[in-house]
Formats: sequence, C-alpha cells, structure tokens
Amino acid sequence: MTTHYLVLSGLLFAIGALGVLVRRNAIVVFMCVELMLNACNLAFVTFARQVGNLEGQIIAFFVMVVAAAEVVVGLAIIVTIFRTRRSASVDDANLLKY
Amino acid sequence: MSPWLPILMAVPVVGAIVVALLPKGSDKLAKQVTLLVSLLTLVLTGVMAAGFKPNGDRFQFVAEYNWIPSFGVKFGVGVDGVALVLIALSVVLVPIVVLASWHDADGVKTADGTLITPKRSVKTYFSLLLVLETMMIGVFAATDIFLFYVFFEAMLIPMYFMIGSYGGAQRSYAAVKFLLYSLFGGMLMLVAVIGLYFVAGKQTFMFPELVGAIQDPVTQKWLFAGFFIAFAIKAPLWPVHTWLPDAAAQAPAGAAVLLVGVLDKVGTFGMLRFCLELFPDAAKAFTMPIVVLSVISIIYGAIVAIGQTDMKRLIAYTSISHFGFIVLGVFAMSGVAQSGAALYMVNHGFATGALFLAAGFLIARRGSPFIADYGGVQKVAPLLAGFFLVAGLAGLSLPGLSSFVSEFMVMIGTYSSAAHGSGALTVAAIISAVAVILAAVYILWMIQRTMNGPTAEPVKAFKDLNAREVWVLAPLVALIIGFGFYPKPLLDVINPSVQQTLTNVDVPTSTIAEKGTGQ
Amino acid sequence: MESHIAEIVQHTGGVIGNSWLMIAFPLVGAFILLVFNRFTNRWGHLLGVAMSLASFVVAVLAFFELIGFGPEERRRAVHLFEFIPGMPGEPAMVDMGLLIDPLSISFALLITGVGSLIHIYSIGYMSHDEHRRRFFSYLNLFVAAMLLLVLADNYVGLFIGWEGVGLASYLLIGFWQFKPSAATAAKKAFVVNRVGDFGLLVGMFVIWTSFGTLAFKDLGAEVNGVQNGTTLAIGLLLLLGACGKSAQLPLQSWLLDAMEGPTPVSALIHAATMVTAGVYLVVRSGAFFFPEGSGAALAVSIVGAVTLLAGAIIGCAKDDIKKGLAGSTMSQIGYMMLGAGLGPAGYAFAIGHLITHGFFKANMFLGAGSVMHGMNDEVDMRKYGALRKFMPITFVTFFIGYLAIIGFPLLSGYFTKDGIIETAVHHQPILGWLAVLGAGITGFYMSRMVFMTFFGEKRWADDAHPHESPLVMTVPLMVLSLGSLGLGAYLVLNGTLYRFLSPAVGGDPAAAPEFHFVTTPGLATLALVAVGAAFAWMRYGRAEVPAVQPRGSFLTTFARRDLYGDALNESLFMRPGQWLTRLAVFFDNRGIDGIVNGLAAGIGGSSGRLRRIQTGFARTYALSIFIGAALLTGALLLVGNI
Amino acid sequence: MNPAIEAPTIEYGTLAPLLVIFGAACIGVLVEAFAPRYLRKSIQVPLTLLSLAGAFALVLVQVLRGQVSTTASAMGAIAVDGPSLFIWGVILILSFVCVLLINDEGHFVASAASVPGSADEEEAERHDNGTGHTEVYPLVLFAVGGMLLFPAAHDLLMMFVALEVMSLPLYLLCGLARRRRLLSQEASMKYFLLGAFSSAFFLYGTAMVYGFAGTVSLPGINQAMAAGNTLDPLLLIGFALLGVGLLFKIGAAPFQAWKPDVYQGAPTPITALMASGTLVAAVGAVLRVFWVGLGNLDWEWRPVIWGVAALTMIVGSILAITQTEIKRMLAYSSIAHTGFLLVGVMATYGSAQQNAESLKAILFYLAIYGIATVGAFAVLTLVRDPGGEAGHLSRWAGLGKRAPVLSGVFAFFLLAFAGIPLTSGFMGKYAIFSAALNSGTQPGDSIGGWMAGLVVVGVVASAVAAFFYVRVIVLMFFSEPAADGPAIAAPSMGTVAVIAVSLLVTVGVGLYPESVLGVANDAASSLFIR
Repeated sequence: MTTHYLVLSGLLFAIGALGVLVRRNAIVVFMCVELMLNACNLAFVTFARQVGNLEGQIIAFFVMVVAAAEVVVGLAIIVTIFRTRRSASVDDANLLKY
Repeated sequence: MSPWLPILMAVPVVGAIVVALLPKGSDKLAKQVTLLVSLLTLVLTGVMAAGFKPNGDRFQFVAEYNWIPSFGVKFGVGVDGVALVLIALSVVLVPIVVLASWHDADGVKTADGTLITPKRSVKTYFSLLLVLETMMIGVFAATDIFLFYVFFEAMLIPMYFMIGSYGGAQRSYAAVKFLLYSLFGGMLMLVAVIGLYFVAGKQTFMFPELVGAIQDPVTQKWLFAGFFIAFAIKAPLWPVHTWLPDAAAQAPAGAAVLLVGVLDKVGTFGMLRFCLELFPDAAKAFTMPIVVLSVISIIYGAIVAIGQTDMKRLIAYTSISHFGFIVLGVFAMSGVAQSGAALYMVNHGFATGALFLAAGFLIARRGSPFIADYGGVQKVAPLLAGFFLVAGLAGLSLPGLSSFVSEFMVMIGTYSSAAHGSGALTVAAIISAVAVILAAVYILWMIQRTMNGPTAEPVKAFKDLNAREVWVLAPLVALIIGFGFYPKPLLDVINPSVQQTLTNVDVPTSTIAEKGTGQ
Repeated sequence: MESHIAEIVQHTGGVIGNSWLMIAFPLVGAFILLVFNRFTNRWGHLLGVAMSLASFVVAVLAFFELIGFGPEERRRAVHLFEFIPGMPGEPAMVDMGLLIDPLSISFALLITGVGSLIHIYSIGYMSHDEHRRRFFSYLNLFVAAMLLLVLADNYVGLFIGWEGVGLASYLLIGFWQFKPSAATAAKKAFVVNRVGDFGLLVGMFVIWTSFGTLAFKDLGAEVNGVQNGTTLAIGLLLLLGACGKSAQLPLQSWLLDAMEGPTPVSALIHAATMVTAGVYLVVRSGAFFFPEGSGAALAVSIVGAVTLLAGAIIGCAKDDIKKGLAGSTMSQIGYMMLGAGLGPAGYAFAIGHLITHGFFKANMFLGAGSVMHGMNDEVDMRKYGALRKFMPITFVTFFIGYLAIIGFPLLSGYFTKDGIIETAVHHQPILGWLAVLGAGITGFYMSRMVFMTFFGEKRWADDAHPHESPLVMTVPLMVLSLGSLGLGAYLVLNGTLYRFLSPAVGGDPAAAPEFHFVTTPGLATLALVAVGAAFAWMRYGRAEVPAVQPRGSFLTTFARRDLYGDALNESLFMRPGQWLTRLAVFFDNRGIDGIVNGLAAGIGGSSGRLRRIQTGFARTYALSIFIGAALLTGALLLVGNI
Repeated sequence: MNPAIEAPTIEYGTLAPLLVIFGAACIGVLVEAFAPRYLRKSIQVPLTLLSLAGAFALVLVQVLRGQVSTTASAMGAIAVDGPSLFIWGVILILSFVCVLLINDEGHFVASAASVPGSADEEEAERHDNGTGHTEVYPLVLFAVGGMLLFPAAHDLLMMFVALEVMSLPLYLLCGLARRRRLLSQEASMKYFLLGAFSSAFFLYGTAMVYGFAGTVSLPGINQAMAAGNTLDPLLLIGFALLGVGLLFKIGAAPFQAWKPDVYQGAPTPITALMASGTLVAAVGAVLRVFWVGLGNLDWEWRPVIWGVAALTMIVGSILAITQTEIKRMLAYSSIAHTGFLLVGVMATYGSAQQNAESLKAILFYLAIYGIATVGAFAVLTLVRDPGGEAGHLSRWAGLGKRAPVLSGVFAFFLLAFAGIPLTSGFMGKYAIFSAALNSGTQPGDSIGGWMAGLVVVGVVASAVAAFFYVRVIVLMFFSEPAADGPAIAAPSMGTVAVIAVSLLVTVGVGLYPESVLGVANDAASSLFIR
C-alpha cells in the first residue's frame, strides 16, 4: 500500500535534484532543495506508517523547522548576492574556479 | 648506557642554536663558533673512538631511552665498526668543510672581482651545517630503525636549504629534484619500516632484536625492496642517479662534499646493515640483479664522466662509478669485498671531498665550473694544481693512495666470491676492473684541460692557494696518503663488524680465498 | 724440468734488515722537496742527488751482505708491516715486506747506480730550468717507487711500485706541461700503461683466488710446477701488464711520445730502468707462471721477437735523435723479453742484457742530451753533422755506447745480446733468426744515427754554437761508457750472472751455459750488422744528407708513422670511445633524466588539465555530487551483491 | 485513558560543555540585540573566549574525574564517550585559537547588507574601525556548538540537526569578508546551495535507513542489521546517501568541489575554522556512523571507502600542484589530508584492540593537523597587499629575505603538512599508515593486501604532495624578492599567540609525540559507545 508514497517521494526527490542541476535562478534552485527536503518528509511519514512507530512523523517536524531556518539563511545570502550583482543567476557567480 | 653518542649528537645542535641566536652582523663570530664546535665534536669523537674495542661487543657506547612507547619506538644509539668509521668520517669532514666554505655565504667574488653568488645569511648557513652534523652522527649511530629513518629523512632538509639558497644558477631545480627523489624513496622505505614492525611482531624497532625476525622469504623480498629502493636512490645507483650530478654541481663545494661524502654513504651503509642483515634470503636472492646494476653504474658512470664539460658534474659522475664499486662490494657476499666496500665509504669521502674542494677553490677563482674556461693553471697556481692532482689521483685510486686499497679489496673479493658459484661475480669483477682504465682517462683528461697547456688569459690573474685553503686540503691529502700505505687501523675496526654482518647473512667471511674457485 | 729456485728465508737485522732505507731515502727526498717547495730551491738538487746516492750505498752494502750468504741462502725476506689485515683471528691478507735476493739486488744496484749518475748529470742539464727542484723531487720519487717495485716481496707491493713509477713517468714526461704535446704524451703514457695494469690487476685476482696468496714466498709452494689453464691465464694477464710497462706490442705506442720529457728522464725511466720493469715481472713470476716451454713463456718470446723487429724498423726512419733511440729501446727490450721467455738460461742473458743496456742506452741518451744541450735543444739529426770535432767527450762515449749496442765483439752488448740470440736459436729457432735479422737492422739504424750526428758535413743552423757540455754532465757519460765497455764480459763469461741469479730464478747452477765466441748465429749476426753499418755509411756517412726529410718509400713512411700504431689506436679505440661517450651522455640527459623530468611534467600537465573540471559553476559541482551519489549507490549495491 | 509520559532524563553534567556553548551563543544574540554598538565587541569577545574556555574546562573535568560515560546521554540521543570528549577538546581548542584570529581587525565586513563599493559601505566602514560585524561571535559559537554536537550525535536525526546547526552559521560567516566581497559572497552562496543539496541527500538516506531499521538511532540500526538482511537495497541506498552527506562535509572526492572555492572566498579566520574544526567534527561523525551505525556492514562499505580514499588522495595532491592561489592550494592539501584520514577510517575494523589503534591514530592526526592548519592560515593573514591578503603565490617570492622568521615558520608548517620527520605531520602520517598496515596484517583480514596497496597509494600521493609544499618554500627562500613585495602586517597579540601555539605544538609533537598520543590513546581505548 505504502509503496506508492515511496515512489512519489522518490520522484519528488529526483525532480528536486534535477531542478538543482538544471535551473539557473538561485531562488528556484533553492526551492528545489526545499522540494527534496519535503520528499524526505514524505518518505519519513510513509515509513513511520510502515514500521508502525512515531519517530518518522516526529522527524518530519524537525525537518520542517530546519528547513525554515535554512530558508532564512539562504534567502539572506541570495538577496545579498542579488543586490551586489543585480542578478540571481547561479552561473553568473563564478569568479572562483580551477 | 654510555652518554657518549647522545653527547656527540647534542654538541653540534646546541652549537647550531647558539650560532642562529647570535646578534646581527656577527658573521665572523658565527664562523669561528661553528669551527670551534665542529672541532670540539671531532675531539670528542676521537676520545670516544679511542675507547672502542674492535673485538668487543657488536654495538658499543650503547644508549637506550624510551621515546614513543605507543609506537614501540626507542631512542636507541650505538656503534659497530662500520658505523664508527663513518661517524669519524663525518666529524672529520665537517670542520674542513666549515673552513672551506668560510666565504661561500659572503658572496663569492672571482679573481677579477665579479660576483658569482650574492651575499646570503652566514649564520643560517653555518647553523644548518651544524644541524646536519648532528643528523649525520645520528643516522649512523641509530640502532632503532625508526630513529634511523627519522634522521634519514630529516637530513634532507638542511641539505635542501644549503643547496637551494647557497647554490649556483640552477640551484632551486637541483634542490627540489634532490629532495623529491629522496623523499619518494623515503616514503617507500617508510612503508617497509612499518611493515617490518608488524610482520616481525616484536613490538620494537631495535635493530639487534629484529635481526632474523622475518623468516618468510616472500615478505623478506617485499620489505627488502622497500628499503633497497630508498638506499639505491640515496647511494645513488644506476638508473636512479640523475639527481646527484645536478645537486652536486649546484651545491656550494662544501655542501657538495657532505652530500657526496657522507649523505650518500647512508645509502650504502643502509644496504650493508639493514638490507643484508634483516632480509638475508632476499639479499641473496637479489644479489645478481644488484651486482648487474652496480657494474653498470661503475662503467656507465665512468663513461659519462669522461664526456662531462662541467667539473663538478664530472666529479659527481665519478662518484656514481665509485658507489657502484661500494654496492658491488656490499653484495658480493665476500668478507674481503665487504670490508673493502666499508673502507671505500671512508676513503671515497676523503678522496672526493678533496677533489670537490680543490675544484671549488678553482671555480671560486674564475666563477665558471666549465673545464673549457681553464688551462695552464699549474703555471700560475702550482700549489692548487698539486693538490688537485693528488686528489685526482686518489679519485682514480692510484696505488699508494687510500682508495686503491678499498677498490682492490672490493674487486678481488668479488672475483673470488663463491656466492653464486656460477662465476658471474668473477665476470663482474673483471668488467669493473675496466673502470681502472676509464678512471685514468676522465681524471687525467680533466687535469690536462684545466691545469696543463698554455695559460689561458683569464687564468693569468689567479692567485695560488692561501693559507686557509691549504689548511683545508692538507689534512685530507695527509689522510689519503696515510691510509693508502697503512689502512690497518681502519680495517681492524671494520673487519669484525663485517664478519658479524656476513655471519648473520650466513656467508663465509674468511679473508683467505677459497682456493681453486678461479679455475 | 724441476726448478732449482731457492727457499726464501725470513731475515732481520743487518743492512738487509734495514734495506727499507733504500726506498725511504729518495722518498724522504721527494717529500721534502715537494712540501718545502720554494725554500729548497737553492739546494734542492743537491739533496736529491744525496738521497739517491745514499740509497745506492745501502744497496751496495746490502749486496755485499747478501753474497756473504751461501748461494742457497741468498733469498732474504724482510717483514715490514701488515698491509691488509685479515678477519679477526686470521692471518693478514697481504703482508708488506721486502725480498732481497740476487734478482732484486741487481736491479736495485742498477737503479740506484745509474739513477745516481743521471741525478748528477741532471744538475747540469736542468741548470737553466726554473723548476729544477721539482724535477729532482720527481726523480727521487721515481727511484723510490722503482725500488719498491723490485724489492717488494708480494704482487701488491710490486703493483704499488709499478703504479708509482707510472706516476713518476707521467709527471716527468709532462714536466714541461705547458707544452700541449708534453701534456698529451704524459696522459697517453699513463692511460696506455693502465691498460697493462688492468692485466696485472686481474692477474692478481686470479692468483689470489687460485692460490690464496700474493706473496712470492708462499706462491712457490702453492704452485710448485702445476701447469693448467689457470696458470696460462695468469701468465698472459701478467704479460699484458709487462707489455704496458715495457712498451711491447701491442702497447708500445706511448714510448715514442714519451720522449717529450727532459732527456735525463728518457735516459733513466724510458731506457735504463722503468721500461725494463716488464722484464722483471716476467722473470720474477717466471718460476710460477712462465716455466720453460709453457704457452705463456712462448707468448712472451713471440711478443719480444715481434717488438724487437718493430722497434728496429721504427728506429731506421726517425730523424729525431731521441725517437730513434726510443725505437732502439723498444727493440732492445724486445730482446730481453725474447730471452725472458726461454726459461732460466734465457733469464740470465735477459737480465744481463737489461743491465748492460741500462748502461749503454743511458749512456747514449745522455750523450744525445749533451748534444742537444750544445745545439740549443735541436733534436733533428738532419740539422746535426760533424759534431765529433766540437764535442769530443760526448762523441767518444756515445760511440762506445754505439759499439756496445750493435754488439761489436767484446763490448758489453756483444755478450748479452749474442747470448740471447744463441739461446733463442737453440730453443725457438724461428724467433732466434728473427732476432738475428733484428741485430742487422740495429746495426743499420744505430750507424745511421752516429753518422748523421757526428760525421759528414755540418748542417746546423747559424745561431747554433755547438760546444762540449760541463764536467758534471760528461763525467757520468764516462762512467757509463766504462760500463758499456766491460760489464757484459764480466757478467757473461763463465756465467757469473747466471750462477748469481740461479737461486732466485731457478736455473741449475751446475748447468751454466758457457759462452761460445764462434757460432753460426753469432757470425751471422756480425755479418748482418756489418752489412747494415756499411749500408748506413753509404747512405748517411759518405753521401750528402738532405736537410729536409725526403718523401721516402712506402716502407719508410710505414716506419716513420710508427708502423701506424697510433693510427690503429685512433680508429680502434679513441674514435669509438668518443662516440660511445657522446652517446652515453646524451642517453643520460635525454633518456634517463628525460624520463624523470617527463614524469614530473606529466603529473604537472595532468594537474593542469584536471583543474579545468573545477569550472566555478555551482551547478557543475552539484552535478558532480549527484554523479558521486549515483556512483556510491551503485558501488554499494554492486559490492553488496558480489 | 493514556499512560503518563515520564519526563526524559538529561545528563546535564555530561552535556555541560554543549549547553555552555549554546547558552553563550544565545546570550551573544541578546547582546547584539540590546547592547550599544560601541560596547558589543568588548562584550562579545570575552564572552566567546570565556565560554569556549569554560566548555573546555568542563570537558577536562569529565576526563580527569575519569567519569567518561559508557552509555548514551539524553535518552540515547547524544553519546559523550571517550572519542567524543577528545574531539570536543580538540574542537574547543581550535575554535578558541580561531576566535583569536577572528578577533584581529580587518577581516569582517562592516555591514554585510551594504552593496560593495557603495556609499553606505563607506559609511559603515567609517563607523566601525575595522572591527566589522560583531554578530560574527554568536554565529561562530553556534557553529562550534554544532561541531560539538555533530560527532557526538547518537542518532541520525540529531546528527542532521547538528549538521545544520554547524553549517548554517558557517554559510553566513563565509560571506562576511571585508575585502574581495564578491568572492566572499560567491563562496557563501556556493557553500550554501551545495551544502543544502548534500544535506538533502543525507536526510533522504536517513529516511531510507529508517525505513529499513524502523529507527534512526545508530545502535538500533546496527542491531537491525545484525538481525535482518544486510543486502536490503533500502539499507544500501540509504547508507550511500548518508555517505554523500558526510563525505561532502569532510570534502572527500568526488564531493570535494566546494572546498577550494569556499576556502578561497571565505575570510581567512573562518577558513581556518572550517579547515580545522569542521573537518574534525565531520570526521568524528563519519567514524561514528560507519563504525557504530554500520559496524555490521563493513564488508560492504570498506571497499567503497577504499576507492574514495584513494581518489581523494590522488585528486587532492595532483590538483594542488598547479594552484597559484595559496589558500586554494591549502584547500587542496586539506583534501589530500582528508584522503589520509579516510585511510585511517578504512582501518577501523577487526578486533577491538585494532579499532582502538586506528581510532587513536585518527584522533591524533586530527588534533595535530588541525593545529598546524590554523597556524598556517594565521600566517597567511599577516602577508598583506593593499587590496587585502596577498593570496597569489607569485607575491610570496623572496619573502624569506624580507620576513625570515615568518617565512621560516610557514615553511615549517608546510614541512609538517608534507610529513617530514621531526614535525608533527610525520608522526601523524606514521600513525595513520601504521594503523592501516596493522589492520592489513590482522589475521583473518582478507583484504590486507588492499590495505597495503592503499598505503602505497598514500605514500606516493604524499610524495607528489611534497612537491607543491616544497614549491612554496622555493618561492619564499630561493627566489629573489619582488620589488613591490607584500607588506607584513604588524601582528596583533592574538595572532602572535596563535602562531606561537601552533608552532610549539607542531614542533613539540614532532619531537615528543607521546604527549598527545597518550591522551588520544586513553580517549580511543574506551571506544565509541555502541
């Protein structure tokens, strides 16, 4: 029964990962990461259901909190760099290389 | 527990610290202190050596302190005959080198006043020299293999700086090449050292306890390889020799003397002590390939030396040829040959030392290492020419000079060695004897091109050796001639420990030839 | 045939016990002169002479002490010190000691005697040279080394002396090293000698390996007459050494160039003493490795015969008086070698000829020197002529030497050379008759030399003012010429030398060959010599000698070019050698070092390329992480399911 | 009618160091909120230093009292065992030293919000005289707290939280450089995006493992494995993804890409903190996960780690050769050293005694490497160009003539990195390699040969690595100084102290390693709580 949810979470995770790889806009990239985190949440709750204890569901809450914190930090950074460069494209920032 | 060796090792390093801490601008003082310290070390060594009983225990003046219990490492020192003579060689050479490189760091001027090497820190140079002396004593004195390794590697650093900051035009290339080559060998040796520790399972690095600890022949071969490659690079043996000409040619003459005279001996010394005694079966198994390599070194080194245009490179290549003889002697599995090899280590130190220093004095007068830039020096500087000649003759191991005895012993011992009865060693000895002819060619041709013939224009301005330079060369020449006619004092010390070694390898050591093997 | 060689007895005390003084005196002399160099300039030469004389005195005293013993006790060994100690509890590998026996003492007498005369002569000859002091120190060094060579009681000691004389000869040939020709000649002499030393060295290896000793004392017992491949090999190896030192074919080429040295050197080293060391080596080892009739001995004689002809032929074509004499030296040593290959009977004559030759050849060399001295160092005989009027003493002494060498009846050379020839004809007829032929040629070229120098018209340059040399030079000449006159007769008639030497070289004292005045080979020799001399008189005595060298026939050029010896060495060894050297150097720089540097460069290059993957794009990094994750997963699943 | 929930037991004594740090961090935030600007620094600095010192003291107390807990604390969420305490000690020392560097003027931007080169940046710079953001201190404290928690976390959730607590402040700190702000911000963004990306993997892995084991506590997972089928793809995938997260943090290939960029862009004191503290924490976490959590899976993971270790050593040392930026070069060198550490991780296998051996080696290595790294970066901060630190190698030419002592010290650190005898680096390398070979020679370890092979790869790599350390020395000492060489900033007391301490440790341990080894030994002998 639960396998569908797992497949879904897998798909979400994959979509998120691919998004990180293909999208240029820092915000979008970051949102893809959030997507991946949420895929994890889905997986957690599914497994919680599967193995029949609450840990997974609790973890999901923790993850949300962490994700929120991450958003704060992330947006701060992205905004700063946007203000400096007038662009939120990840690829524009490549002074550091080789 | 005898305090001798720790004291010997302490004196120079303390001196080094003192020299380094001297106030600015006290260059002259720094030199004097260095000379004093090195002489003190020499005297102390002499006193210690006087107490050495040739036929006493294998290791004497033994001292052991716990160093790194977690690794099972002890600070263990002690000397057998071979180690003793090599320590003696080092402490004799250092004061001479100090005197020889008196002005090397001041910026060397040629006869016509052009600056060859700029002014550099005098204090650094001489404190490096003293640090190096400590390490040279330590590496020969160490009876704990870990300790040996530590010195074996650490030695590179002061020499690296001496070449790199006080050397000639190509100095940094030469220094890096020297360091990386040696480090690479050292790293492989490190693996072998660790492996030895665990395979032996004795929870110790003390050499005496590890002798005969490894039985399995296959393991022996691997560990042997680890040690041997490192030593072969150090020695240097063909084909891993190419760092030496560069390093020796670029290093200031004094450093070159210590490099070729002492540091490289660590390689052959290591073969003699560690490769043979720790892994006897492997040593026997590998005898043939190694003998082949050393014979190649002998002939190849000599031939390439003939073709050199740079004096110091030429001398370096002659050393490669001579190291071929030493390695040959070590692995010929014959008492005579091995005593010869051990003796050769000392004699070569004196002979090549003298040659390098004489060449150095010559170069300092003209600012060019190239043979073609000289000619007819004998007319303007007969003393210099004379010393150069004697050193050169020692280099071609003229009978009556010390190197002859050792070369003779190596060759005759190899010839008569019963190891691998096949007589392959006989052939090796005969081939290596050809070097006797080649040696005459490379030395005399160099002398002819530099010393003889009409005096070249820039040479006319040369001054003959001054008192300091004479004091540098005279002791070496005295030693060369003295041991040439009376090598007994050295051999009496060397023979017992060689006998020990070969007994551990379980090879007949008798100096009485096995009659009839030459049929 | 069984050998009559006498046992060696250990000896202490007396003059013989201290015979090391013989070596010590000149050695100290050389040392003092070299170390306190400038300070000894004024009296250095005198010290040199004194030291040489001192060791002559010791030699004489030792000689008399020796003949005090019965013939069988005349081999006295003196132990000096342990040279190469053995392993603990074992006897020394090499003990250094001296062996005073008839053979070595006769050499010692020759070396110190003739040596001292030449020292004295040199005072005059070198008087104008600023480095006379150094010259004498080298001479002293030579005498010391040569004495060590002949006195040592083992091969190692012999070898040390052997190389010592090599060194001295190197230094003296190159005494005027500022002349490139001299420097080159010196180097050539040393290197060619080293080729011989190679033989001697390997010979020692074989000896020690096979017989466990290098001391003459024990060798006799070890070998006692065994003949096999080993001894043959040893013999040939030693012969190679001898060829090097004694300028025998194929190692003859250095001797003629060696004439670059000052004339006294040519006289002492390259005529009287050093070059005969090869003969000494053969005779000394004769009892062990060159017994009569052995292959090795035959080889020795053949080498000798060939060389005596070669030398003679070369001598015929030389206009340089010293080179002419050098050729004749080669040839005469050829005679000695020929004799040395004929067993004890031959030894006596060989050594005899060696001694007499030492006298008359030194005599002639010094004579030549005296001539050059008067002709401001002109050596071309075509610029001489009619000198007998201007330098009578030189002429007379030289003429005596000349008669001696061509074997004019009753002069020294006559007895010793004829002795060799007869023994040769008796043992090895072919070689013997070659020797006869050689004698004839000798007659020609020596006469040619004498006629061109002292007879005919004056051909010298106007600025030359030929004059007789000072007494200090002529007195030695006279002494030597006396030796050239009578010595041979004394040594050979009723076999004095033979009986004296036999305990050392193992001849049967009873069977001393007595000398026949009238024999076929003897007469043939005289006849040929006469023909040769007459021919020379026609060409150079009576006829006008062209001041410039005529082109000459093919044979002449062949001789002038030293039988193309140098050309041969050039094309066989030097050219390929240089080529090989260049190849090796190239291989070392490009090949081996190339690989090393290539490796380093390779790593650096790969680093340069690899760092490009660090594009600086965050998304590329993310991709690498993604791929890494995939790989990791894949790997784990793989490993897990192996 | 539901059962009463019994209150969780928290071992405050054991967790005291953590609490101190986090507490101080919170206070720091309050200070930022309420204290006037001119006071902040003078409050924050003592607060930070004291809290770090205090935490260290508390760690010492636990060690000296000998009451190292043998059970997990906080309901099995945190394991404060021997290794943890050692790692805590090391991290606290390192961060203390780093704070001394941070404390030095001119590293941090006056106002991160201001656009580079804009008017309000100048404005801000005029107000603060080089001190920069004082928020730095609480951020650092949070990061340090995370570092402490990371290796001690006893279940994967706690580990994830710790990971984030450690990383998020660092993301920000990376962006706060006063000079070259573009680089700094770029570094910050890259670090953030990639860090978030990798932690997502970590989390998903956690989920998988949870799915397999039904729990996220490490021992629980281990038992589940002992019970169930260790070849369950769920487990393997989960573990692989966990690995991604962890290996990313220690910067092992192929997850090393962020390291050079971030290290180069970040303010040097922060780089020092990351290169020392973060690495130590992350390696500690790796050890715990691999050994406690996956102890029964080592047959699967060791070959994989073998490959990763080899790749990391090779990539690190080869790419470093051609670097021209000194911080970048050190970043690659730190990658190479990560590889060496992984060799040690490989060796944590077999008998308990053997584990203690290799654990000791790794702890020892972490301690001395961290200290040397901080020292090296401290030297970097002193060599300045007008535009900031003189990063480009060419600027270092002939420094040995202009500042012999400083260059000598730096050269010594480089030699230590290269593992030359008589430096701590050699002892560390020896410890690792001997541990590896020892496990290789353990009876019954069928991949002993592989260990030997890995060690050979290691020594060859370090021979290659030696080249670029030597290269810097050549530049400093053997080449003539440039006309307009960089200036040597007059070092503050703090920096001097940092350099002095690092040097003393590097020399002292090189001569007498037993001092540190002993401690590491005690710490390791009581293994991780399982």
